[in-house]
Amino acid sequence: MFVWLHPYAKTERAYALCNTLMPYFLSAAVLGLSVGLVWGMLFAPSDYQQGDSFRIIYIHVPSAILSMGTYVAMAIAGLVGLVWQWKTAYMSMIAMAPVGALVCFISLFTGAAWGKPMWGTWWIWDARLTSQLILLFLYFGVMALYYAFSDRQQAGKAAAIIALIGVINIPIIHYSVEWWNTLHQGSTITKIGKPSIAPSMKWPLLVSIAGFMGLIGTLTLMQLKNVIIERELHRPWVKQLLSQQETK
Amino acid sequence: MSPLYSVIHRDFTLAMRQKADIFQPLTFFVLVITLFPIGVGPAPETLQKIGPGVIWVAAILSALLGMERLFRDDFNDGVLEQMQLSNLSLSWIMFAKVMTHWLLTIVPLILISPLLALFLNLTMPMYWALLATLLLGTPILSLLGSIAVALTVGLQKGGILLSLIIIPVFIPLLIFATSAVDTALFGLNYLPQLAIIAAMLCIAMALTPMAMSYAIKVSHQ
Amino acid sequence: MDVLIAQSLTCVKQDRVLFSDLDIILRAGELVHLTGPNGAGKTSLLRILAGLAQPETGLVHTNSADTYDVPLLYLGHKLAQNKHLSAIENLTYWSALHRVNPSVESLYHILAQYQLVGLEDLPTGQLSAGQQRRVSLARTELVQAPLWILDEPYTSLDVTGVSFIQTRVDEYVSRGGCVIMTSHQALSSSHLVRELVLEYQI
Amino acid sequence: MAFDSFADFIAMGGYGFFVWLSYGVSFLSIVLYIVYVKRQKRQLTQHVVAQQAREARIAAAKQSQEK
Repeated sequence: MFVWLHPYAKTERAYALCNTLMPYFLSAAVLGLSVGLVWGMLFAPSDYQQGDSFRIIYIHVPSAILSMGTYVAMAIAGLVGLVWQWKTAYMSMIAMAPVGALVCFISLFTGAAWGKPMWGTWWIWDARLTSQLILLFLYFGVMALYYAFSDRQQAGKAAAIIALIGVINIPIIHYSVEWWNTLHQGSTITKIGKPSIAPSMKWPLLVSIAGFMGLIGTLTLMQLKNVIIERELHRPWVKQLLSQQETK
Repeated sequence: MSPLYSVIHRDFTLAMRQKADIFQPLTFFVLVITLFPIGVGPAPETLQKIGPGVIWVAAILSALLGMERLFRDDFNDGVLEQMQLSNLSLSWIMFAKVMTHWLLTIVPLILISPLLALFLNLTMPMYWALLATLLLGTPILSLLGSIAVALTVGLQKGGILLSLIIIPVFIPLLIFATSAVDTALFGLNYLPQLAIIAAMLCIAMALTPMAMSYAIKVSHQ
Repeated sequence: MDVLIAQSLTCVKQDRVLFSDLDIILRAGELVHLTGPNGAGKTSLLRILAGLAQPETGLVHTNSADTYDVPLLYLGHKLAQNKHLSAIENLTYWSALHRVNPSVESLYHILAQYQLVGLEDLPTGQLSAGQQRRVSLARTELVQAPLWILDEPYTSLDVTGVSFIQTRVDEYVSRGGCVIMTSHQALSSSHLVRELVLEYQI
Repeated sequence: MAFDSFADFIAMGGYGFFVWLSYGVSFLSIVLYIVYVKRQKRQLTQHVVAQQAREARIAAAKQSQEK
């Protein structure tokens, strides 16, 4: 089934594929984010309860959703690496980790900045923020373990195992934190962006989610290119490529 | 002698010869818990409120502290290599080792918990709930933690890394365990929480031995 | 009879290719001496043959006939004994892992052959390096295996120790066993020694 | 258009600070990340170039020795 993917298990082909895919992701990112954010900032009506502060939703929600999505994608890459023993799968896994952590940080920061006017305090142990914080720690764990090994093959396998344990835990963490939150605080705190959202607000949100996907793809590809180069530094094609770029 | 029995027997013998490995996590556990009344003040209501959480956090930390050495000696002197080559399944050996380790280092923590319940002013129903969560929950700590131990065993700076990669995974357990004890304070039914912890234990028992043996193979690469 | 067949093995460590496309066939009654400079990948190769490490590419197939306890016996750099346990305890435990149950008397007898009389029940941490090595090598008496993989078995052994182990290896090879070993000294065996040289590759 | 004037747009109905802070920090962190990746790439390139220069020097030294 995956036979057509096999050539990309070779790093040189994978690098070329990165270059091929880059423009698509980049244009998706630029288009999606500019349309989505301008639409959301300028044209969407303001919320009757939260006023214009709700406009943070156009970064907070995409980054929150996609930081989880990126973790799942990372774990899938790790699984592919473990099952089919592909070097490039581990490489894409570890290329996704810092991007996912970045997006996770963005969602945490925007969550806090949204929380200040809404709840009067920067940080509150709200269910979504808490599980987002734990997710950030999970990302740190994967990266810390990967870079603790000096042998990259070993590092990839070890980090993949931890990523898989993390991905099994994400739903458990998510629901347990939600439950813990209701247990300790009741329903006094309105969850952000939870009730059904008006279409005039929803469409720009969907567009900016697509834009964020493009952005994450672009950043991952950029990072992946570096990871490939770092791993294959001793190969002739890398040397040739880099010295060509230097003379340019 | 049955092979698995010999694995358990050997670890018992070794533990009896190095008693510090048993007593250090235990002392650490009691010490950390002693810090809290001093840190937050001795008011009985406050202590009762934070008690379950404190005991569980201390249990997680001291379990991790004790676990760090779980495979280290066997890795360094090459016994793990021979385990890998033996005609016994590595998963079973690992499982036996982890459970022995649980008996030797965690069960003493559970045995000393009445004293801590007294320190932190827990009521009787709370104590029973605490005991039940510790009995069901600490094997999960051991099983999941040992995957991380197996992964970091070959690394020089394994200690803190171990905590970094595995503590986030323990959070659901902490939530359910402490909430069971809190529920017991009000005399309510805490069986649902226990059932969830038991379910997590079942899943951990089913999946972790396989993951552990794979992790050991990765470390040995 | 082929004891072990390895096909097109490639090993990469720290992004350095140690060896590539290596084919090895080990036959019964053969003594193979693996040589090469430091860092050529001798230990890595032995670990791959033993099944402890995965090669980057290639396959290792061991022929495990039912008449043997284990398909191979691997004794590495690490002695695989706990220094808090005695020689007897270490060997009993190791045998149990391999599903053989030698009696304690037979263990005493074997250890006596390895010149360890009076040291059987001391923690091995109190033994000298050479004595510890002998305890480790005494495992060869405990299980029936068609192949021995010995990584520097002569390390820290004295002259009598080396010649004793060499006779043991010779006997085993005459009985139809196969040995692949590394050693920095030349092997003075009564058998034909097949030299396998690993080059240092940059 | 949800805003009447540009000043209104900046003020965001009184929440301007928080909204623009969120957008600013998000944008900044993405830009910093891109800068970081680019720098990483440049360091790798320099590493390779230095390595090649070293190899060239060794080759040159060998040649002059042979002469």
